[in-house]
Amino acid sequence: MLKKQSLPKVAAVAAIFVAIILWRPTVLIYGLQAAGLYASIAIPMGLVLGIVHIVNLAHGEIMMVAAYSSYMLCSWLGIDPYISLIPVAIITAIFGFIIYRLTIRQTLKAPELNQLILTFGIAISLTQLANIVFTSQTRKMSFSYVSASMDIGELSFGIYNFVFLVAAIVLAYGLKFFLHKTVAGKAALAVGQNPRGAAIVGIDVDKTYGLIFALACALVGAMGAMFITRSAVFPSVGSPFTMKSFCLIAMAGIGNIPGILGASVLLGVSENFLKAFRATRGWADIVFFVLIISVILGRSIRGKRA
Amino acid sequence: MSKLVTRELSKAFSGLVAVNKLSFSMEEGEILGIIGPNGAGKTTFIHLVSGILMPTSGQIEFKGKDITFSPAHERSRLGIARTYQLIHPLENLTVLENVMIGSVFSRGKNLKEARSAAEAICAELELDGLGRDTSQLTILEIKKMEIARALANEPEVLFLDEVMAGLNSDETRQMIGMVQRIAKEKRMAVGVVEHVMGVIRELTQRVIVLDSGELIAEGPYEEVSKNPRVMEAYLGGAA
Amino acid sequence: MMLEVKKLEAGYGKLQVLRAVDLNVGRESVGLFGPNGAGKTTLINTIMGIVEARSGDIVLEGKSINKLKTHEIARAGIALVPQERELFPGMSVADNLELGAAFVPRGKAVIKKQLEMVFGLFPILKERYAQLVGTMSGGQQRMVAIGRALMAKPSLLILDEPSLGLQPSIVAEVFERLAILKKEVAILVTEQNVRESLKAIDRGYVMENGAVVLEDSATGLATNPHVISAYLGI
Amino acid sequence: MKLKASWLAAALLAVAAIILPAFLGAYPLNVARSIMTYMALAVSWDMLLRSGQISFGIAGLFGLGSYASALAVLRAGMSPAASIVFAVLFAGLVAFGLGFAILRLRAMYFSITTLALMEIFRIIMHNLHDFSGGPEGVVLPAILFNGEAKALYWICLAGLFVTIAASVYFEKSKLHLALTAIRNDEISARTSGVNIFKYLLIAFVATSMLQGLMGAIQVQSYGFTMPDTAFDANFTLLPLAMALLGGIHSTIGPMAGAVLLGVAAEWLKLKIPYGHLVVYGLIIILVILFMPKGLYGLAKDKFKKSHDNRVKGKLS
Repeated sequence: MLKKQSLPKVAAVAAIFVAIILWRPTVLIYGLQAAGLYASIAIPMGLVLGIVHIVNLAHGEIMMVAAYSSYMLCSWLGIDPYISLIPVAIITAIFGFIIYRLTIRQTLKAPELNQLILTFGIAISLTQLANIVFTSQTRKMSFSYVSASMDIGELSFGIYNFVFLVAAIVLAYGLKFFLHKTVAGKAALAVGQNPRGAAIVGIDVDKTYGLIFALACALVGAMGAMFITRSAVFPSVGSPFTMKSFCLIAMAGIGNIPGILGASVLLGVSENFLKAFRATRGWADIVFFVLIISVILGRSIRGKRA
Repeated sequence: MSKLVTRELSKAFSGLVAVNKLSFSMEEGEILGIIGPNGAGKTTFIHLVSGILMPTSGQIEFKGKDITFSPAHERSRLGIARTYQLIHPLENLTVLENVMIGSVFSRGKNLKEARSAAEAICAELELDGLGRDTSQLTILEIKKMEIARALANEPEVLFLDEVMAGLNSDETRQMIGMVQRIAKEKRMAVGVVEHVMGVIRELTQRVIVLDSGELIAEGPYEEVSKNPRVMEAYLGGAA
Repeated sequence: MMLEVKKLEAGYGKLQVLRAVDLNVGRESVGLFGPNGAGKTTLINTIMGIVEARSGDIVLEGKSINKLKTHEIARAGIALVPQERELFPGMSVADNLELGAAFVPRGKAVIKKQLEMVFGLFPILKERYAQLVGTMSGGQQRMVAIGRALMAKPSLLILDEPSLGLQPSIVAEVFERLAILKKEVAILVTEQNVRESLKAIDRGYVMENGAVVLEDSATGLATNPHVISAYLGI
Repeated sequence: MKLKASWLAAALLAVAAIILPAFLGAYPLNVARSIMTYMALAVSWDMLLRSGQISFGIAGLFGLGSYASALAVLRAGMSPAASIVFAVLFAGLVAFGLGFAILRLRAMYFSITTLALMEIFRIIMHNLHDFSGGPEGVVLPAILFNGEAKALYWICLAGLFVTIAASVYFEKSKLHLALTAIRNDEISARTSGVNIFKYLLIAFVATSMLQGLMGAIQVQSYGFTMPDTAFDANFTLLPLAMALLGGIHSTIGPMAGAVLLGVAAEWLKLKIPYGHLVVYGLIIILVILFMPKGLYGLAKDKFKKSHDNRVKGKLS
């Protein structure tokens, strides 16, 4: 499904990748691993943005809630995160559905300002509640399987984090299948493209919004449960992911879920590229913001011309 | 010299031609009717002339000056004003402020001058209660406010896009009288889009008829309404 | 009686559009005429639950649907072909048609039969089955919209200005199809193109300024000077 | 009559604010300074909001002002007073440059971009070790007025007065017409002769300068700064909550909200050491759901209704 104009671009990106692999294979390896994490968290947000048309600024905080839930299940009951991700996803789905019904639904017809500020308020409340309940202390669990590594020639690297890349690919193509091949998914897609048209053919738009929001919360909840195998948990752990997710979606274009994967790879690899040098290590975080601002601006200017 | 001239003006939206090679002119003191069936391109045409949309091709001249690609606020300053088919009151401003805005930004008046100019215009249109929010107005009052706002620009060319829609017959009559008086006193060129043909017949000296973005007839209403192409545009293929 | 509209009033904010509208549709094809701004689309949107009724009643096959939401009205058996078509542009013809029937309880056999009927009416849809609707021409999209509405085997089909923005040759085609359809389903159609649509209707109403001012048979309307004057003010 | 009364009340309040230090000790003055800083940020945030653009980058401009002022003293040897002026101009210049790019954006794109800009500023300060002191930040050789609490109170009050004056000017001048028109309906505004970009730029630059001003005053009053305090997200969150609670699209609303929430926050800080900010989050949610006009808007509606009723009573 490649368009002709995008061929040179694809070739250029491929050439850069080959060059990087030959020169510093770890940049690509860790870049892809980071991309997996970014994408798997961004994709559920992209689903909500594409269908409910809400920028959920509390997205990362839902993940944080899931991470704490999974942490508690693991530290109290000794349940492995890969098992607890199912109950955790159910918890966040219900939690998300309640949030939708009680708050977001009331602002769907209000100006966008209200939705942005509302979800911003939800994000703050959740972070601060976590602060009250868990204090700002960071919590980390260790799991033996995380240290799995692989040797290729002289190169040795951790392979565990590829789990997130796999999860991202499963999410992206799973959702694509759901949205394009199942009736419920097609209905959701229809609601996203034209809510009035959907109502006319008998689709309950309000219910669809609620269910999609809950589904997205379940997915990011599952990711949150897995997240504790990789990183420490603290109350504000989710907030950077909200912004990164939004930016990745904006880069891919709203509604283009597999595109989020591509954008994440671009971001992950460029970040790790900078991290590979001592002099530029601290600047790795900025890549992201520079990338995102240029993409948003580029899009808006092109939008103006069209 | 004509106030406003368009030459071969066209606008296409991703392939769909909404306005197609439209050439016409408007003269000082004239009330011109712009009619045509739903979807004929009348509102798109006004958007093009007022600078809300930019044309795909063609040319627009205002008093001999080329304004084809001037931004909307500059055209407003030059002297082109309009109202909107779907009413656009500025909800968080009072009625007086709504009217003042044209004086302030198009004519560069200070607030005090603009206020008295706006009051004068509103008095002329018999619109009072100027400190009210726009949400408290009746439909007739909103329509009057929209016209007052356009007049505060002190335009030489004014477009009224369905200002009679939603008014009852008394209100319509009042509005017709008002538009005629304004056009005469201020020596403006007024373009009127209306679907109620009684209004067009009473109000205008000349009409242009659009169908699928093309100008299909031009002349006094009585003449145009007997034109078979016009009948066909409105009523469908020959009976 | 298929649809009864009784003393219906509706509007937007301060603007009252419908004034005590009475209208009936039996097992027949009914036209709704009147100049732009007369309230035809508002009437249809009120029947469909998109605009809220202020007073009056709407009855479908003996049951009041006044308080139902749009999707419930669709499931109750009214299919609408809106003026703006309201299709799903990023989806294929197949998906658009499928969604037309997916949420109305009708059974697989019925859906299959309806699909055949839609393909019979508009063969081009069969050819373009996999094409994205957003890439099709206005006339083809209009056919998809009519097809989508028919998929649910509605008891009442409402069409709002089906000829809008179409070339004359396609307009004639659309009305030929409607003339066939009226044997199968009750139809309510608004139209500016009076003459063309008179071929496809049994009876019609004329609206002006939010009220019904005239009701007559198709042949009666064709010769009624009031219809012409409503449009051209002659 | 009514107008004169409100001017008189404002003057009285101003005098009260000026003589306040005579009755307060160092700790309450410190609290008052923090409230005034948030108040100025809330008012300035609202000034841009009147055009419909929501900025999530208040802390960015605030931190930029802090750093500009601190570094002007440390690296260019400016006097503290001059460095404050420099910081204001610098923030204005940066906003002017950025404005050409980001004021084309609307709604969520604008908001998220301002948030991202704040992060960029923070990361830059974090990484320019030799110039900005890196993550540890910078310490100034001296605090303004030798840390005299009353003097610091007055300079902060001065910053607040400048902000309020600017906001009142925004409300009373033609900027009010332009910004409200842009917020309500850009198309209508354009055809009434409003140059949208020009007025957005004016509002963006002016509010950025005010935020930079408060940042500069802050850094000169405390004598040190680092990326995590200068760009603390609270400088975005608190003003936003204050303005929403008090009532947006006005000067008085954000001020009232700042007093209420500022005092409440001091009290809560003692009760709940961790997470007292949850109150801010909940207030934002509740205000959006149940009181989108804020307290000032609510009071105005009440007043109008009782006024209308009185007028009606007279007529009947």
